[in-house]
Amino acid sequence: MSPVLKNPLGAKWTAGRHGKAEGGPGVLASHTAGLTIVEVAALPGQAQAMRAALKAAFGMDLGAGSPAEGAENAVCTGPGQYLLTGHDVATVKAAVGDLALAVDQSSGRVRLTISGPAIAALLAKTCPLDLATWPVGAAHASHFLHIACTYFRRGDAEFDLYVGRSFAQSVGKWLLDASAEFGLEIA
Amino acid sequence: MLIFCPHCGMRPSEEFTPKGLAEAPRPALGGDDRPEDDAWQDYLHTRTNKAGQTNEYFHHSLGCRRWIVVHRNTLTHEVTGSTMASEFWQNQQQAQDWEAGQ
Amino acid sequence: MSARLPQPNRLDHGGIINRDRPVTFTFDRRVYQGFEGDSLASALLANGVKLFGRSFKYHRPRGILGAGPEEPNALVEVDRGPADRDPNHRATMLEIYEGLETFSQNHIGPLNMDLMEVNDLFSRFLPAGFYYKTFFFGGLQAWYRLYEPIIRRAAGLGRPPLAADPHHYDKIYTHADTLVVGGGIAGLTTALSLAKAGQSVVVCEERDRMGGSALWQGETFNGETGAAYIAHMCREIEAAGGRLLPRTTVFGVYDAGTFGAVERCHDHLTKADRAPHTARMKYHRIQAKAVVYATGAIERSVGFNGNDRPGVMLASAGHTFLGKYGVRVGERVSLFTTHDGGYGTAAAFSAAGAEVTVLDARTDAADVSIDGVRVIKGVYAGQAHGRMGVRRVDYDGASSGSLDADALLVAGGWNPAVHLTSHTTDRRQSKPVYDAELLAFVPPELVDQEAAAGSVTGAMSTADCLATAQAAGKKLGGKKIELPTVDQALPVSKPMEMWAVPGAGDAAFLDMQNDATVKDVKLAAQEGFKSVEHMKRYTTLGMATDQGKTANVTGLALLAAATGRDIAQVGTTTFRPPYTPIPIGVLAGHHRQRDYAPFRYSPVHAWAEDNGATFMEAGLWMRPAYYTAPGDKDWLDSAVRETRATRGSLGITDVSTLGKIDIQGPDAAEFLNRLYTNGWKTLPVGKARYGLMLREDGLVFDDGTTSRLGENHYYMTTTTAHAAAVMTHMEFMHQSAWPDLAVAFASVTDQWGALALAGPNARACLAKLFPEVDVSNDGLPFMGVIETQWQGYTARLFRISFSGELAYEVAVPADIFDAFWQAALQAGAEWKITPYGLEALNIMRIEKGHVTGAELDGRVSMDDVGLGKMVSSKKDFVGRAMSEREAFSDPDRAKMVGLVAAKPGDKIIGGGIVFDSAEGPFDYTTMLGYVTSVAQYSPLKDRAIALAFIKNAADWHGKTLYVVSHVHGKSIMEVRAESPHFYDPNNEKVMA
Amino acid sequence: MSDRYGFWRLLREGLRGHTGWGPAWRDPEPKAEYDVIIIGGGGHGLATAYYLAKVHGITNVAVLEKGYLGGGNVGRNTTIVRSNYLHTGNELFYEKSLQLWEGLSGDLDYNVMFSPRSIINCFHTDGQRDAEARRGNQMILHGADAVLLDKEGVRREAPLIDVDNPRFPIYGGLMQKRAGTARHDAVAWGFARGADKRGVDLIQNCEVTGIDVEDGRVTGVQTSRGPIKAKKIGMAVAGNTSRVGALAGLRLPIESHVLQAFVSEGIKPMLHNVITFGAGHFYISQSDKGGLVFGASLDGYNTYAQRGNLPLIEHVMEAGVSFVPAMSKVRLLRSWGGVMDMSPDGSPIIDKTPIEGLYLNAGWCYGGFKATPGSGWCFSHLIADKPTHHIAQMRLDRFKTGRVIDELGAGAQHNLH
Ligand SMILES: Cc1cc2nc3c(=O)[nH]c(=O)nc-3n(C[C@H](O)[C@H](O)[C@H](O)COP(=O)(O)OP(=O)(O)OC[C@H]3O[C@@H](n4cnc5c(N)ncnc54)[C@H](O)[C@@H]3O)c2cc1C
Ligand SMILES: NC(=O)c1ccc[n+]([C@@H]2O[C@H](COP(=O)([O-])OP(=O)(O)OC[C@H]3O[C@@H](n4cnc5c(N)ncnc54)[C@H](O)[C@@H]3O)[C@@H](O)[C@H]2O)c1
Ligand SMILES: Cc1cc2nc3c(=O)[nH]c(=O)nc-3n(C[C@H](O)[C@H](O)[C@H](O)COP(=O)(O)O)c2cc1C
Ligand SMILES: [Zn+2]
Repeated sequence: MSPVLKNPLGAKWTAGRHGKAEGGPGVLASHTAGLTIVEVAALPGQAQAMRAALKAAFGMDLGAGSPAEGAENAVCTGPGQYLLTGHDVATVKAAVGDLALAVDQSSGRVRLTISGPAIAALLAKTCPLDLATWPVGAAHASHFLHIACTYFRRGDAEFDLYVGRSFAQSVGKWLLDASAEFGLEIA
Repeated sequence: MLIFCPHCGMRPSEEFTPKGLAEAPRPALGGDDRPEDDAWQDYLHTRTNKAGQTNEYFHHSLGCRRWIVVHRNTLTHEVTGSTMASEFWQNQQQAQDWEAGQ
Repeated sequence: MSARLPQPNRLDHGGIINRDRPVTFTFDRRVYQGFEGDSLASALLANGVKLFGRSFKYHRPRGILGAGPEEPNALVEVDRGPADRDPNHRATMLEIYEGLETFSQNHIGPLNMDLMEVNDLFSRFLPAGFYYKTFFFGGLQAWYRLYEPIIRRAAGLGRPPLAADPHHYDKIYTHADTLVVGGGIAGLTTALSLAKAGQSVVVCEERDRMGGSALWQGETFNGETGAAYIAHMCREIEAAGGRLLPRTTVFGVYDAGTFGAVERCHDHLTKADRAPHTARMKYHRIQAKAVVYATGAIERSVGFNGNDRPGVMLASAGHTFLGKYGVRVGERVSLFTTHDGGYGTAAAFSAAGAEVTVLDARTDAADVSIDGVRVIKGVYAGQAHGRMGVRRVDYDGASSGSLDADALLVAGGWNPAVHLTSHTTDRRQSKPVYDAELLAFVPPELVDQEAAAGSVTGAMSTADCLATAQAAGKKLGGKKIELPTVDQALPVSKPMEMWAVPGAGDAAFLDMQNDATVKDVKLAAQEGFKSVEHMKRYTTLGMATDQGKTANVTGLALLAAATGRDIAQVGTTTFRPPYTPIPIGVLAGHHRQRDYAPFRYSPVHAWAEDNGATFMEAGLWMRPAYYTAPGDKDWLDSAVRETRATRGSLGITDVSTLGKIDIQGPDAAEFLNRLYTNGWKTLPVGKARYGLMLREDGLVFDDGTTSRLGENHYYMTTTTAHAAAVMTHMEFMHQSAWPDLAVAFASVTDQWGALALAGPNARACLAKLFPEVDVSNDGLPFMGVIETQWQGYTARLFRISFSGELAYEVAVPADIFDAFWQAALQAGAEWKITPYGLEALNIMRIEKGHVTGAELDGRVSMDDVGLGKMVSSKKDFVGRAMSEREAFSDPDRAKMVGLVAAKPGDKIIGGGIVFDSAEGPFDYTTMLGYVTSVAQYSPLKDRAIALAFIKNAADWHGKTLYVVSHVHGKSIMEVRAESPHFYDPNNEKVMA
Repeated sequence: MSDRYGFWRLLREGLRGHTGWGPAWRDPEPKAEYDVIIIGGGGHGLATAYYLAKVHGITNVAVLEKGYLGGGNVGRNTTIVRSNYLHTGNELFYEKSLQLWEGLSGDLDYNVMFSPRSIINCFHTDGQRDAEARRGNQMILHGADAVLLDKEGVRREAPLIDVDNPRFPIYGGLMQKRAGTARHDAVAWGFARGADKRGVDLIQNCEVTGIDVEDGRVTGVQTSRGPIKAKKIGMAVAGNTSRVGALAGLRLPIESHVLQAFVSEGIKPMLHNVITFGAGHFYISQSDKGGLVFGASLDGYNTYAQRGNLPLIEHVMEAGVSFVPAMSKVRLLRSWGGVMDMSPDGSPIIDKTPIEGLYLNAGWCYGGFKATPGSGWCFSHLIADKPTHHIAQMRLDRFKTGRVIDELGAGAQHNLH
């Protein structure tokens, strides 16, 4: 028997329609439960070697390490620092060896995916960055209404948000508040 | 205000936490400097506190969490450069250039 | 639709209001009607209302001066109930809607019979700064109890709201290549030029629609009316990708291309018309690479007696009411002008059927003949009569006489709206510059990414304004665009220099709201307040809600004259944000009250909520303080019950909020050695150690345990309160001082849920949870660490104790922590496992003499808290140097001690002061120290105990002391001092 | 006719058109030499000159001000006056200052509108309550007054505060009843007029551009209006301390930071006390004119510009609306900044410098308005070679000895205080 994973987003985060009820939803949101997230951080001077190791082990091409060069499963949060999804910590540690720190953050970070026609209007309320200068595939560590948040742009109107688990309820509530005028559909 | 982070690029200042002027490096570990000597006092307390070009520590706390040293004009708030703190004291030339107000 | 009410001053044509849509509203409970598109001012003027309010100081009757944001007089309250009361609305900016209820402000009795008008009778005794010269007879108490309350009641304008604001507000991050401030013809022209060049452009216009002066001046553009031409431009700009934001005031200019703007979304709509879930206002934080200031110009009046009478208004205002709203503010109009511009307005009024007399101050003015307009040259308005509305105007100068008039329009010249161009003056090294030709301040030289366009530059004719707009576009990389041909152009000329007319004095007002007069400026100069900033502060000129938009320049010009200086020498006062007042709430946006800051929740928060926990805030976290069980009388009862259960059998508590940092790398031990005071190199894998961190200044920063999980792998815990600060400190030290250390670390606070099992049955319970792990005293000795699995997930077992009991902390991933917590409760049921909160923990840690934030308050040294022995002499570490300063070994330093109440039932007061006598004297020279933490009841001692810091602490062990708290009614409590380690001082329990 | 102010004089002048008011201060040309030069015509400089003349009879004094009198921080602060400090090093001094405030209008013959409308520092946890109780107790032991309010007490005193704040509920507050506000400009002008009347030369638009030092002692200054000699020079230049100190070759433990302040449109009385919100480091009071005057913490970066940026402004409004929800609809009228001389422990320095004859008055952080009379009093004593015990701990060398006076316990980081 495997234990029940606890929803970190709190009781208000329920599937279905929230806020404005008329018309199609402006924002769609979903939370990936049980996602495996590993944080890696290169030791000083080892960032390039670490990226090479990750490429060798998992085929991830992280380029020279700029935030724009990540991938959906390797989101850059800082120099030589990534959130990797889909691999467990032991596998990652084995891959990076002494080049980098690797810690499990599967419980520590919550990933929300948001999309929809009102996504730009929504992000304009919560994120200080300019979407016009933000290519698809780029990650930015910034804030969501003052809560530390790493964003990854999956598509034109689709973003992953990584936030600390203990903050997730506030993020959830504030996302509900901010998207009420557009209509929010939670999957 | 915008601050340039060498990793993240131009970012709004609310993502950063300022710490103060970066005028003197930390005295070496295990050195013989006494706490009342200039080395320690300059690191912790004493400041030239120039009006004009200064170097200042900022933490990109709501971003990549790097400490950076930002070259700023304290009369106009203009940011003219920034570097990772991890490189700043290593690169004495840059530190000196900035100190000289270039 | 309701019946149509008459609007006596409304023309049957002209303006851009919608005559098909009457709108009914009230002012001071009287019902009026205006049209869609009206401001409250235009609608009331249409109804013949002249009296709008009372001035601040003298309570003089006041009407409308301007037609826009510069309005100083007509401030009204919009009332939607006490919570939704909105004072100090400018009637000129308030758009009417069906059912709007408005009230005049700041009077006792009806507006037209304000009792406070007595102030006007005494005005001669209340000149600028009078309050500095009196009201201190009788000393402090007379001022505070007698004079000041009267002044405070009289001061202020509208009534304050009295409850939380029911509206919500949004903050929007808006980005653009170029921000254009001002949607007049100049701003729009530049915007079009830039948008056509492919730039992303945002145009912010403070008023209800784009167009500015073009909407009322009556000029035509390529044969189209102003309104039509503007509409046409707006479509083109939007087609080129530009954004137009009407009702949006750019209130401030900040560093690096950041601008603040407020968009008003609801105030012009009835409740039913407001889209659900939308914000009343939006605060746009605009980030733009370039900016165009196209803010126009604001007309000024002239100082003459009675220039504040209702019915005296700026010529541009009268013209706006006529041209934009189809309202004729008078039938017999006197128009006092200092330049040609006045004739345009005169012509418009005459065309609208008014009888107009122009009083032209210039003797040498060119002859202009306008049908039905009489011109008297070389004269000025000397006095306006009519308390509740102008009736007569005396003129003087080359000739003198008296005119019957129901409106007096004043064209005193224009002040370019340079406000925003000087918010960041230091970037340009210059304030606005005085142009002695134009008799106006114009923007200073702008930096590369800035341009100015239109009448803000000092350009006067529309053609010149368009040319400056074209040039601004060019400066910022715009495309050249076809400029329109302007017909029926208004006459323009430089004004004659006349700031105040001869004989202007007590009743010649400059700052109408604050009642600062021509005389006041002279008095300020006479009393030595010669700096323009002194004059402003002494007379309060320019300090009212309009910030002197119509008054400042005139004031400083008069100061220049009174002190024999040039206007340029006198200069302006400092322009400051906001450009016009904005609700405080809109800048707070979403972050208010409950949403002021995020909550951080432990993974078992919901469980605790369901099980009687009362929470206590700890930084952003909410932590259970105690759990109320049936029969508990109060919090102390609960805490004591929890303590007893733990000490007697088994307690469980949530420690998920502790900071946790994972540290990896070959230099990890060296890094810890530098961070902590004690040594780390010898710590074996599978062991934890308590560590103490200092700040660089040598005082205690934080404490916690760090475990060695692998050769190069450590797991650090910090206090809840300092978790973020410790992480930041480690990052700082690593990156700024020792970047070469081969170590990396990450916060894993949120990754792990953690609980502590404490009490004699803790081991048995742990064994049940982890049947396959050897948790015996040998298998998991004190300070031992085991990494294992629970239900397939990593679990870390730590044999550490904060409570002083045999105790373990177990960490598992937060996702399954709730399940693990439930399992622990089940496993512990046979020992009556009892959840305990911070209050019980507090009792236990005080009994044990463990310190927390109350002791580690940032002012204590290691020695002060008895941890001096934790210093390794073999190495250097953060804070070592500074802790060798002389004050650290001062024998007078207060050190930690335990206190025990003399009698059961006695309270010890946290924050109480420790003395060696119950009789006093109690003062700072006799105090020994102070109490930091109190357990109001210690089951161990059957009475209150406490931790305190006192001088010569060790000498007092076993002796009687007194805790005195003056702020608790001077309570004096006898206590006995002893070692702070009350409970199990030899650690037998934790090692058992 | 005496030139004293008062009701009857106002009446008389009113009747004759106010022609009889003379200048509040002269506009003298600088002399070649003075006994004492005070650099800085802010509150502290003017008060120092006033007490030098009044208490010590030293009247051959010039105050050199680079701009206009009172145009620095004394003219741009939130006017909170209190003596609610924890440490003896501060409390003795601030209590002395508060006592001077209580008689100041009469003493200066100028209504500085000191209004003891009380201050309440709200707290949010039991731990904070104990810390506030300790502070209150220590205040009383130093001769000040303090009252510990519970939640209901705060509600009674200030009904518009959201004591039930759902995020940071208020447990109570530490109240000092004798604390309050004063009219900032009047303080500067009152001291200026008082000093001028006693013979002090107040010289405006006179920037000190050099300090002459010979053999380790000062001999005079260079200014934008020429050189002026003096054997004693007192520096009271607040945010400009490092720059002026540098003229004498001093490097000082000061950083310059901006603090912003805000005033709302005038409204009828809504707040009586000065109140502070612990969770947001926010403070507010209502002026006699009806404006809400409020502020919070520093922007945090070093600057010499008297203006700040939006993130801090947003923070102030968030805290304000959370603390006093009704202020949401009140409109912000004006915002501005002042340059603070931040010391590493948040407490001031009034001391001699290593250069003989050069005296230092600095490190006021954002608390020096309340200090104005006390600072002038103590600094004048120091300059007159009669140092008082109130400033015994406000030493320049305390960062070397470790005898810091850290009210917040924040440690050696200038912008944290
Ligand atoms: C926004 C804000 C809010 C504050 N709130 C409070 C509060 O509520 N309570 C409180 O107690 N304190 C408060 N303070 C702090 C207080 O205002 C200052 O600590 C205090 O006014 C500083 O002393 P001062 O009056 O002498 O300084 P200032 O008034 O700044 O005087 C220094 C003078 O020196 C002059 N000067 C500088 N360099 C030279 C030179 N080279 N030559 C000649 N002259 C020179 C300057 O022009 C200036 O006039 C606040 C400060 C600010 C900015
Ligand atoms: N000096 C003169 O003689 C004079 C004076 C006034 C108007 N005019 C005429 O006005 C026209 C000039 O057009 P223009 O575009 O320069 O001025 P304008 O007055 O037509 O437009 C300026 C616009 O900027 C807006 N604005 C000002 N500050 C703002 C802010 N902070 N945020 C948002 N909006 C703001 C105003 O509401 C106004 O609508 C010409 O036709 C000219 O003849 C001339
Ligand atoms: C306590 C206090 C109250 C103030 N009230 C007002 C006010 O009612 N109206 C106003 O325009 N400015 C007011 N100000 C701000 C001043 O106009 C001015 O902005 C401030 O003193 C800083 O000066 P500066 O803006 O010239 O740099 C006030 C300032 C203080 C310190
Ligand atoms: Zn960064």
